[in-house]
Amino acid sequence: MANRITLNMITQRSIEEGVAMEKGKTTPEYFEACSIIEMHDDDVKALGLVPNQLVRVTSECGSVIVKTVRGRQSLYPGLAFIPQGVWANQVVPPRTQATGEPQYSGFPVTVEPVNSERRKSALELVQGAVGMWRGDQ
Amino acid sequence: MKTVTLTLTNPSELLLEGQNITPDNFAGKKTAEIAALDVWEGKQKSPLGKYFTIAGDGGATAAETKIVLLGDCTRVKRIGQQMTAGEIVIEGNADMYIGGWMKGGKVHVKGNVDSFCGIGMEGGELIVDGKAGCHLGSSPRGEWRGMKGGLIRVAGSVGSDTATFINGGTIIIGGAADIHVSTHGEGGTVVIKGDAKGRVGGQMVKGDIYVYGTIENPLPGFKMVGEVEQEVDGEIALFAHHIGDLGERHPVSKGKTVYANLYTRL
Amino acid sequence: MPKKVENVGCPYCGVCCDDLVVTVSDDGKKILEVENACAIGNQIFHHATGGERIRLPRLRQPDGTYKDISYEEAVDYAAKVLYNAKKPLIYGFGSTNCEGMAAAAKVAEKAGAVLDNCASICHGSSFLAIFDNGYPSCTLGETKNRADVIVYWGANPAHAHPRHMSRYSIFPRGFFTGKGHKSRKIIVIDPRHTDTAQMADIYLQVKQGHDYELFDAFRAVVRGHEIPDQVAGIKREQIVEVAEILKKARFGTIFYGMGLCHSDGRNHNVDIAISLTRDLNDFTKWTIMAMRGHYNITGPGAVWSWQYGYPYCLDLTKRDIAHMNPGETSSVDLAMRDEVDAFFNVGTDAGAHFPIDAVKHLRKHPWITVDPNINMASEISDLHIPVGIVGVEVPGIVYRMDNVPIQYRKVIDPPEGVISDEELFERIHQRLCELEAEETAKEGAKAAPEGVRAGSEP
Amino acid sequence: MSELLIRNGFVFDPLQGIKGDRMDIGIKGGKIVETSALNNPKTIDAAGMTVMAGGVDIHSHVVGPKVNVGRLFRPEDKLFKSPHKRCSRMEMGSSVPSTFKTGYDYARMGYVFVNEAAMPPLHSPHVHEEIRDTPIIDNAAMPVFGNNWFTLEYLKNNEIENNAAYTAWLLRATRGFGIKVVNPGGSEAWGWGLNCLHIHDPVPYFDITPAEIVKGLIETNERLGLPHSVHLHCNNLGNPGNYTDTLDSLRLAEGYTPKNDFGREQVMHVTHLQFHAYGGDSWKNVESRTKEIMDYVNAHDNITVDMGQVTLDETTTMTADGPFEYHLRAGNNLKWANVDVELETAAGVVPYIYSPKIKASTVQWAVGLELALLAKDPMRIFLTTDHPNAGPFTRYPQVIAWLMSRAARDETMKTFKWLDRTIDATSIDSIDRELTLYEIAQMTRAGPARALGVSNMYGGLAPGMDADIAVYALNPGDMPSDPAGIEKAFSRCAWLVKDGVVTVRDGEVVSEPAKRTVWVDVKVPENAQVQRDIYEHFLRHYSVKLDNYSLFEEHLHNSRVIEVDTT
Repeated sequence: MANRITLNMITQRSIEEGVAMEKGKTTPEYFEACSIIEMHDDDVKALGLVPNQLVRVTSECGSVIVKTVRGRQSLYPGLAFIPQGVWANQVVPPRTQATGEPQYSGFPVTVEPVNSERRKSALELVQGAVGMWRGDQ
Repeated sequence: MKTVTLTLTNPSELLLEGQNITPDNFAGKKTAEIAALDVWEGKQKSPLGKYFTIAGDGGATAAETKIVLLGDCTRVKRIGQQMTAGEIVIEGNADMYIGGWMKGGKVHVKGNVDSFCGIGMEGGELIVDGKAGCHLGSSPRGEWRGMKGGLIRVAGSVGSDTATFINGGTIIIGGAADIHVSTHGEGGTVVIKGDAKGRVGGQMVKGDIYVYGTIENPLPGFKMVGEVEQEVDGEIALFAHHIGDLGERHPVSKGKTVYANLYTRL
Repeated sequence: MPKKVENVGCPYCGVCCDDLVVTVSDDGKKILEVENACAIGNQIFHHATGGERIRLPRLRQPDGTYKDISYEEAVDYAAKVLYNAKKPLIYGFGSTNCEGMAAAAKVAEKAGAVLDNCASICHGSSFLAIFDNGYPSCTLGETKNRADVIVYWGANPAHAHPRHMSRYSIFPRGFFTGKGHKSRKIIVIDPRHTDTAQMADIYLQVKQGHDYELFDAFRAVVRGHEIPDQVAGIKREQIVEVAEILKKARFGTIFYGMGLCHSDGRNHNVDIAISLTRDLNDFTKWTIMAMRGHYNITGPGAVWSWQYGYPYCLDLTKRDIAHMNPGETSSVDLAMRDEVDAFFNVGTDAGAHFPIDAVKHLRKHPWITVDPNINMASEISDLHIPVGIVGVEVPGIVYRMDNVPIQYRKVIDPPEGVISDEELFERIHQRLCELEAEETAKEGAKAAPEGVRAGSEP
Repeated sequence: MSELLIRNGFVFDPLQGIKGDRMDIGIKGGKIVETSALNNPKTIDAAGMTVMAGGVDIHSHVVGPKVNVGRLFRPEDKLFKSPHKRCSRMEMGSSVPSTFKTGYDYARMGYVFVNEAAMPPLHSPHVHEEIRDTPIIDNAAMPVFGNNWFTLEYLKNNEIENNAAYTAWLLRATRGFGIKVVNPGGSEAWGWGLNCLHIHDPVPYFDITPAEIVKGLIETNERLGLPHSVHLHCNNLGNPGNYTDTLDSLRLAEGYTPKNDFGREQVMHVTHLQFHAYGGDSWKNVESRTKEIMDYVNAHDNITVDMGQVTLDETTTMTADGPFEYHLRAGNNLKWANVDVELETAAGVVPYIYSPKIKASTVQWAVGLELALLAKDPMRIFLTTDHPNAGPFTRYPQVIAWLMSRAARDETMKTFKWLDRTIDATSIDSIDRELTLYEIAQMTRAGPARALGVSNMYGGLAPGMDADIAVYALNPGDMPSDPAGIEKAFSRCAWLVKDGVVTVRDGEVVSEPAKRTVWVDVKVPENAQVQRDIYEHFLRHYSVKLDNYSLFEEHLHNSRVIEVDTT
């Protein structure tokens, strides 16, 4: 059992994300739809995880805490998926291969279980990143 | 040859667009006239002299004019764009489009450059001692008539999309190349002395590519046809010869189908 | 009596379903029911009248809170930000009508701004590929009426375009496709076994980031060449089998999505898909289509192309000539390279959808959000200007993913006092003209243009 | 009410038969009036200059989806090419200019009316959005019918009345101007990757031939009495040897006479004839067959044609002839866009370079000019470049110079790489004819206005007509010895008055009067059958709802409706 593994990360739309986004990005639905990661069972096992456990995902440009879930849409081993949105974008590299498009799909991340940390809300992540987070009101 | 020295003493806040910094534009001009040439910082048009301290006059013609840039030009774009003759030496880094659409003369960058350098090149020489970004010697967006001539030499590594739609000329890369080399190429030569990441020669019709290191992900559209000895950049070496991109159309000349050639060093 | 509004267009995705039936309450203020929409479209209509809406512009105060201000103050603030910046960036337009986009372009041209839309981080790669290789495409009704082979490549309509398969591709019975699903072969190519892949007759689990190699293999096979045993995780036999199906189709369409645009190679993945489509036309009829995301994200590409010749990433700072080069004039690159000094987020949420590093760079400068709703961008803005929701409260033309213009209707009035994007931008334009005139007056006669300028601004 | 007096110009108005007389033109309230009706006019001194009605372009691709694809997919068409000079809006683009540049450039040349040659009905809201953004010039747009499923089905059964009812419905739904036919049957065949090269090739599934489609549409057009006639882009465009197909197409008009209240005298307008007048059987032995074609046209006055002149430029081809564009891209391997439009039409776009170094191009150049120079009646042949297919419309002044000057033609021919072979394959070198200013006025305003059925408003200078007047710095008594002078004068008119407003002065746009959308509204008897067919097709086969298809009134800009009542 490894305490961290390296995976190839992709982020795309999910319908849950779509519905929740239209409801509002500060809603609990959006939080639950997007602050998650899907991996292949082999990789989940390699990390000694059970579903619903929190992990830290770290890329070349940042890290984020998300919850492992068992997705309906299966991946092959070595591939990981976070729905597009605020959490994914904490780790998506802004490099664009001179096309304008960030590296949303196909970038290396390390995934490791965490114990004492929590998932941050969308607002905390975004406002926090730009120094505007004033805590929950 | 007369030398004009530009020292970047008052750097811009945003990036500076210096398409007027060419021997063609400096030729026949006195220091003060050169200082009055336009440069752009976003929508703000200002005289060159606002940012640079300028010494020396231009030569009578572009060919007789040399420009030396001192100071940190990392955030200056388009130096040497569309130049036809003369010489530019950039003592450090420079930004995008250096030597873009060059027709003649020489640009020597002693540091690194960003993307789109040597884009649409037709002639002359672009020498970069450091690294280059993406789209080196590539064609401008949508233009199928890419690099037509000239020489680009980059000592370090380069980003993706080198030599897209290359039609002629030579690009020599000392280091590694990221994905996409000579995509849609219809001529010219690209030499990569380091490793290539992949997609080398994709959709390529004609032209030559040499890779000295390894290609991490070779394309299925290239097929090895033999071994050949060739002289490249002044040295003779043995190469595996592949033809491709077999998925692409290819012209027929004198009854024989003409393919693009990929040579990997043995 | 509640009123039913029929033939309503859905302001969610590029499928642009225009068959929604929306029931509005007696007083015309509440949306009671939405028929025919998918889960996401449904949510948009219900959200419009379901909760609290922002009714006035909000300006950030020194203590970090927002204060309501009038539209007039907001217009003045926005115009001054644009006027004073050296290179402002106006970005978004995923949820705006074409009239709003045209008005925004007028503002950008006047202000000397960079004008970009969400394609920049979405199907911009498709534009780059279209620039290089063209776009052999068709309208969605052609696919519905003729297609017997459908390919979804790097696209997951089951999640991103929920009614795409039922309206246009897999299930509908068309003129020459009377048997619907039974008369069609469905091929799905994706690294994930998606919900869309569940619908497939053939599913190819391509190795992520290696689509280009797989396309190259298809092209080589179509031309009768040998390929290696395995390409991008797919066995040769399977590639050959699928290539035969493609060649023998009567009419085929390749629908592709972010799987091509967001991974290594970006535009080249689309470019080679276009090459494959060209090749296949030597055998039979094939078409290709980008699965454009938002309901009118095709719109700015259309409007700005007829206005300037470029669909996105327009650098208008030189006032008399537009320049476009994604990689340089694209929003995320401009942000990361610190090339811009003001940011307008219009009808989108750059706060949530840009990589966070790009958000940080942009936030160094004034940031204004124009959007009906609270989103991440609005919550880090200096100024948030609410506007009516297009397709719900504001009518207008939108362009479907196949570039077909659809005329959207208004279902209810916007909250009292809330204006449309178009009106907002017209007012900002007006204010910019005034600011310009004030400065010209200050500088005296020398700054006045020579001769009479056409269409001199009021 | 603003008054203007254009004084002392040499006036050319073929609609009134005025051939260069020195006259004054009075303008009041946007209309031309007798000079005696003026009280205190501002005066434009046109002494020593040529005065004509504003130009009328019968066939140009300026607005709509395929034009916009051409703009979108050719960023290189803008690179270092756009002028650093602007009116109220930026001007971008070269072979496919932006809407703004289109309006300004036409105005600078003295044009006021441009007929968009092909509108896919499904895309009509797009066409009208672009019309809104095209300044100054009045626009009309012709919906395409030649591959429309309704049309094919009605005409297969010879149901002219139903087809007429459908046509009237579609003109209104799209706010369209007239019946355009592009490669009849061939673009529908292209739905399966096929084509109809000859007029008796059956259309797959629909069991009808191009010939039957064209005849049926002529009958429909004359039953409705539309201002314009059927406007035909023939089958087998652009292929060596196609002149026989063209003659076959021209003969389809035999026996039909025009029925309308708009002064139109033809039943068929055949467009960009240059692309349809080739002999030989390959590009190696291609030759001009303009003599055969023009002999026929000259002898049949129920036909009008336009040139489609090749201007020897890099340009962007675009047509609803989808299979032709596919064929073209196989020749030059350049980028190719295609848009098949459900139930209606198709379109393709491919960049193309006409070069003086390529024999095919120089033969095409000669063919176009020969058509005009062999024409007996310049009221029936119009100057076009099928913009942007054979060249951008901004090159009209060069075309005028070629037509007016043998020296201008010789100068261009000197640049040909295959001059001898071009001369062998054509008759251009044997033609000395030089057209007059009067004939140019016929080909660029009076003729096209009459053929379009709008000569009561456009194309002439009679009192009561729109005050659209172009003044060119050309003295007919002292024409420039260098043909470049002719080109220069027509490139930038000295004055353009549009709707009575001074719009261009010394070649520069000085104001932008409101432009109009010209369309035709035909009243036909109620037709339940057609209503039901429309309902059925929208229910089952279209991808949009019927109620969202017809243009909403709010998307029609500055409407100028021409009403026709057949009831």
